[in-house]
Amino acid sequence: MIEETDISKEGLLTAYKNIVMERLFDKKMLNASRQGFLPFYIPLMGHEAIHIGLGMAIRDEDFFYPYYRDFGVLLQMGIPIDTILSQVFATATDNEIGRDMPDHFSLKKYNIGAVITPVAGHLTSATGIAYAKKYRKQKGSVITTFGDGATSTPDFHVAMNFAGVYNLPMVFFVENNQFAISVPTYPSTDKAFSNTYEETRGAIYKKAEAYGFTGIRIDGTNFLEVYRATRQALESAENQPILIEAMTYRMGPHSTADDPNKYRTTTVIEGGDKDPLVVNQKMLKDMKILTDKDISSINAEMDETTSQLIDKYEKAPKPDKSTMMGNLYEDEPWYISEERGDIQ
Amino acid sequence: MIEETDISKEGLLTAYKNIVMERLFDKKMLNASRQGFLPFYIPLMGHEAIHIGLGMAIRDEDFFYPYYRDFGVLLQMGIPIDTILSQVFATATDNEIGRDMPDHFSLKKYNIGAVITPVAGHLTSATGIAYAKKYRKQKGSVITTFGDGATSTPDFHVAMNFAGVYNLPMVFFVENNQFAISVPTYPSTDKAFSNTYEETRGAIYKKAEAYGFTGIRIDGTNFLEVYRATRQALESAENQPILIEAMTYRMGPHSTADDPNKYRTTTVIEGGDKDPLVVNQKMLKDMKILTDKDISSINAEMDETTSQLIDKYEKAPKPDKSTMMGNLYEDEPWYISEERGDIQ
Amino acid sequence: MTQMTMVKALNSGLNNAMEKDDSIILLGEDVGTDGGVFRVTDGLLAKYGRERVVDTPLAELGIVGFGIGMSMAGLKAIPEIQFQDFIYTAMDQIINQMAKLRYRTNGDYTLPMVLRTPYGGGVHGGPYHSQSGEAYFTHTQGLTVVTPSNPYDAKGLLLSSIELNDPVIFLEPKRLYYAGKMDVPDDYYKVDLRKANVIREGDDLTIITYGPAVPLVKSTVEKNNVNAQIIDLRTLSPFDLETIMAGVKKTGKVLIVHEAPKMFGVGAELSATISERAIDYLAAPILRVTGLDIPIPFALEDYYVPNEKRIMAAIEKLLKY
Amino acid sequence: MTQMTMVKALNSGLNNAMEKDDSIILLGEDVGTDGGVFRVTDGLLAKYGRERVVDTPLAELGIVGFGIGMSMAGLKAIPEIQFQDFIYTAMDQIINQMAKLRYRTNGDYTLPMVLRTPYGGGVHGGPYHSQSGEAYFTHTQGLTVVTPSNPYDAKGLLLSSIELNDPVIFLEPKRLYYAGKMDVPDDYYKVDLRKANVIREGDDLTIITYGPAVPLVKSTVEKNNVNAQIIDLRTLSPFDLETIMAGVKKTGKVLIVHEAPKMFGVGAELSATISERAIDYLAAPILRVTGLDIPIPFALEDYYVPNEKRIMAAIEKLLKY
Ligand SMILES: Cc1ncc(C[n+]2csc(CCOP(=O)(O)OP(=O)(O)O)c2C)c(N)n1
Ligand SMILES: Cc1ncc(C[n+]2csc(CCOP(=O)(O)OP(=O)(O)O)c2C)c(N)n1
Ligand SMILES: [Mg+2]
Ligand SMILES: [Mg+2]
Repeated sequence: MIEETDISKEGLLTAYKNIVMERLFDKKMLNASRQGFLPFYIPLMGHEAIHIGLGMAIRDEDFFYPYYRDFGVLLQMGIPIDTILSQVFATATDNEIGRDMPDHFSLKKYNIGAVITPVAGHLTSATGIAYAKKYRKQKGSVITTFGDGATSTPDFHVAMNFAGVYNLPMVFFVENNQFAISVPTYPSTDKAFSNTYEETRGAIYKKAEAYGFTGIRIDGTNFLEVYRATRQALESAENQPILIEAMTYRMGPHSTADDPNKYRTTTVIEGGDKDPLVVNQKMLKDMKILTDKDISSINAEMDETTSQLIDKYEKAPKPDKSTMMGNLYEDEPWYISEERGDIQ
Repeated sequence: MIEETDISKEGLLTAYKNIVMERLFDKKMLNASRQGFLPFYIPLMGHEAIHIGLGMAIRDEDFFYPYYRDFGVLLQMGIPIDTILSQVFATATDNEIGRDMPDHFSLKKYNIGAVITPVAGHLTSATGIAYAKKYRKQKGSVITTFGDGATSTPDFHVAMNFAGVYNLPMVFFVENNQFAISVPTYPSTDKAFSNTYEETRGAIYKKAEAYGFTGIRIDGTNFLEVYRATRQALESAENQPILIEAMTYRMGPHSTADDPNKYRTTTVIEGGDKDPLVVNQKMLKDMKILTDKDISSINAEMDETTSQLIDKYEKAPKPDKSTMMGNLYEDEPWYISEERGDIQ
Repeated sequence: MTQMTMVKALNSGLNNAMEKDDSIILLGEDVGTDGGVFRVTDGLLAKYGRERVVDTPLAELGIVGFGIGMSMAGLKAIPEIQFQDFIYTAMDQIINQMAKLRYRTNGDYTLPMVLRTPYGGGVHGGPYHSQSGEAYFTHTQGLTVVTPSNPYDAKGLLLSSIELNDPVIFLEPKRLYYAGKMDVPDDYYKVDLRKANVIREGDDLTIITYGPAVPLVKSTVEKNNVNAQIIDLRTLSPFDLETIMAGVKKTGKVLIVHEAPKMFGVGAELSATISERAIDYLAAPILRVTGLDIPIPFALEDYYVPNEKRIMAAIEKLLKY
Repeated sequence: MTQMTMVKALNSGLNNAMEKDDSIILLGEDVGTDGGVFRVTDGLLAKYGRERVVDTPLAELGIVGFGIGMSMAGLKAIPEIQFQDFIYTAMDQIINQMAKLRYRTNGDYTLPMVLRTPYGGGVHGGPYHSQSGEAYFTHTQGLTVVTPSNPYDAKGLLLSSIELNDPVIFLEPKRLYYAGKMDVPDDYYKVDLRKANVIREGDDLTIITYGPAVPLVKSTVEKNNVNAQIIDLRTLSPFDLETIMAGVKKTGKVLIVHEAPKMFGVGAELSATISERAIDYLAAPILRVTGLDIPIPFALEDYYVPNEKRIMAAIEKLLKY
């Protein structure tokens, strides 16, 4: 039981608000997607504590290379909500002018890498960024997030190995929600899984040893635990890389394109004991940071805010087709100029 | 000190003869290469005990997927020397009609995979072969060899992970000669290495744990230790995959294309204490299997044999250019037939 | 006969083949329990068990390499790559092992395997769920590259690919997965891999196309009453030279339409081959209408792919020439 | 000015660039202590230290990905792939990250980096030390693909590539690494990436070629007194359309020569582009003389690559047409 903390009451309340906001955004965006306002969306339910803890832990001097399920981290980092939602709704004002999928942020000015769809495709880039930091003798570390499924990829191995060999300021952060899409992370006795192979036989956090550094496993449903472990890792990484495996459960579908009932019986449900929203509400109540009254007023406030924002972005203008040929090369080739004439 | 053994005296003598033969071939082929008879060659010095031990351990029911530095394994396995040398000298009688580089054997009828140049490019194939064995409920295991450098590749990780996940009858056998080409395997205090990065920070045999199975390290300069560990592994692999790291030292250059003096001071020299030829000679003498007289008569015999063979293959006819368009597809496309006319 | 979508036809083909031959193994991410993200392998796990319908870890390199090993050992692997966009970590296995194994061993090892993967646009998936990378494979000596344009061909070409004693890249146009139903035999049948399909006769020009672009070309020609011959290639490499040359010599005007980008793409080889052999028959330049030479932008995919307007502009240019 | 081989010229170029700009980092297998298997990076470790000349583990995926990260962070990475044949495990990084980063982020990230690799035959290295895979890169939107044909261009094009604010695939014809020396300035200079080089004027036909095939084309033309214009492309993508079209319109006959295989190769796009735009200027079919469409056989490499006989046969066919 956490009794005291290194974060102000205000900070804890903000964190809680962001958890609530993330949850509400999630539900409403799934809805928007069902109604056709959003062609694609990546659900967040189950990842809120990880996201908010990460957002709290990352410092100005760190570089963050996220994956596609990290919307909430940006919220807590204080990235303007308009910046975030223009991307998710692929509007004309999006920093990427709607070129990439929802949740594929690219925000260089905030030290955030360009999210890439191919799973783990950013891990070697992240280590290269860490190398640059070390070469330039800059403070801070690079933290990169990815899923449990990603640990099966070539990129995971190669990035971990490079981090070990060059002793890079790297925090590898696994958001272990126990599933890739339908493939579970570990062997399971659950009947629903009995017909599937698992992603890996070794516990993920232990894989760090193969590369000569440390791995730890933490509770990914408790944002304070995530915050503390991550902040400490960001500090220690300046001396040696580290792997963090944060355990949680993907409460929703993988994306708006699949139906989890096909391959599992959901074991963590909304409002249940292990729902991060419930876990952290209870914790903050026990810490006397949050009252029942706060809970309902925050909920009302966030409900209002998120509805208004989604409404605004659903209606926001989309990028014009005249934008689509630009910025492939700095110096545009002749055939690109010619093809501008083909856009009709 | 080994006092008694499960192998007949005759078997031990054959093994010793093959070690000598391998060493003599190696020296003579390097020579042939310097004189231009062999465009390319991959030196074996330092790997003899591994090769002969492996060749003794592999059973008829096993499948062997070698890498490019495994000439000697084939010798000991009893593959006809003519089959081996036709490949190395790329003659018209080569099973591959000279299409691949020296030491890139392909011998399906002996349950030997097709050696591939890209480092570790055969590892996932090897696991697929193991899967087929398991699916068909066939006896035996698949053993695949590769170098220390190969453990840095994507393929190593992916193949190890698949082997763990499907619990395949796989023996991963690392011939750790402490170098990739110029890059050492582990951090070294030797001054000659102080300017290089190392391939890995974790000990190779321990990497197996990341995949949920066992890794062991053995002395790769002692052919009996290699034989015993490998045979046992081939048996136990039917229940669970295993990784063996056999320690030795690459006494020569990486290939006929490089000069090791550029990047290291050779620490294991011919005739020295750690030279596998010396190690095993001494061991067999201590075991009273081998006398000084045997040593010199075997040497003379092998010198004669290898010289004659090399002489024969240096002069053997090369494949005719009329062969070169065949066997790309089973059913030859029109453009291949047309291009036959272009060969002049 | 059953009315089937392309997905159903492919599923039916896999089922027929697996029933007949227990050496066939399917493998890939989510092909088992989930039945494939596009449902092509739906129901096959239940019928054939987890030894033959293998859910794999998230590693395309492994999916391909594992399949190669199975086929080297006498099985017949049918790996699935969830989206063609994700195939590139397996490129080394495809180019260096799969495509070259027969040649470099002079047939000591052969490699009957079919690597299936959905490609092209249609799901508004942005730069990484919409790629048309066929040119990477057609340029790789040793591969056979096949792509169907309708449910009947999909099943028949898949079964022929499975019977081939060489590696096949089987590209499934996801745009057409659910684009319509068609009468498809429930039983085993084959469509010749080495024969292009003249899906429409015509005299004024020859349009060469394949896969996802075929229905668009057909509807454009029909709607605008163009007197065009349409050739659906079916197999991109090695392509059916004879049918193409017969068409070109007859009409003297050629339009190539595909969804993949133009530069150094499949259309370039078709154009080069034709003009190399029949320049004196050509009454007009060979034109190409293709996807744009940019990554596929998420919000603007519809402007990226060829459309009726662009095809008609090219046809009119050719007719007037 | 010093008489330099291509290897020396490249080494000199890297040295000039690193001297000027401490954000440049070289990385790759054996590039440091060993100085590169072909010695292109010889001596640079001693001069610039192990932080800037980085020996890497054996993982091409990592070499490229690591380089991308460095360049994203404001450094300028120059990764080396030891042989182009080994680049394919990095294809996902090249196609999906390197080539698309600027476009998909609309320039939020740009990626100045030069990926160097030796390609083509010349060392009798069989199927895996001799490949000419340029078509895989030219077909990838977002990449600039450059290949020099002599020591002077090698250095000048390399320095221009290093200055470019976009990713470059720099293909070094290993056949020409030590094929001869040439006067090369010791100082920094550049050769325009977007300009092809007309290395010989002529009236009867235009031969378009690049990289390893250039000296062969030149000597063949000279030896046989052919009145041919020769264009050395230098940059394969985006290629210099203007120079090509000027040549074609002048001579009306075109031969394309490259060492890479023909089918779906670089020559196909050149041929298609030309015939699309200038069919009425063409007095003969556009011909291609290329490597054969098979993997490179170890023992018979010399029969694989284009040679004088094959080039002259094509020239004669064109001249007679
Ligand atoms: C290389 C690659 N293969 C397949 C996919 C399709 N895909 C998208 S997400 C995903 C599962 C990823 O699981 P995990 O890494 O655990 O992350 P999670 O989505 O659970 O957060 C798959 C297979 C992809 N995007 N990239
Ligand atoms: C993918 C790939 N990259 C680079 C090379 C070039 N190369 C050939 S062998 C080698 C070193 C391999 O070292 P190791 O695995 O330790 O085996 P060893 O040669 O020492 O037996 C390298 C870098 C290659 N063949 N394949
Ligand atoms: Mg997951
Ligand atoms: Mg080694």
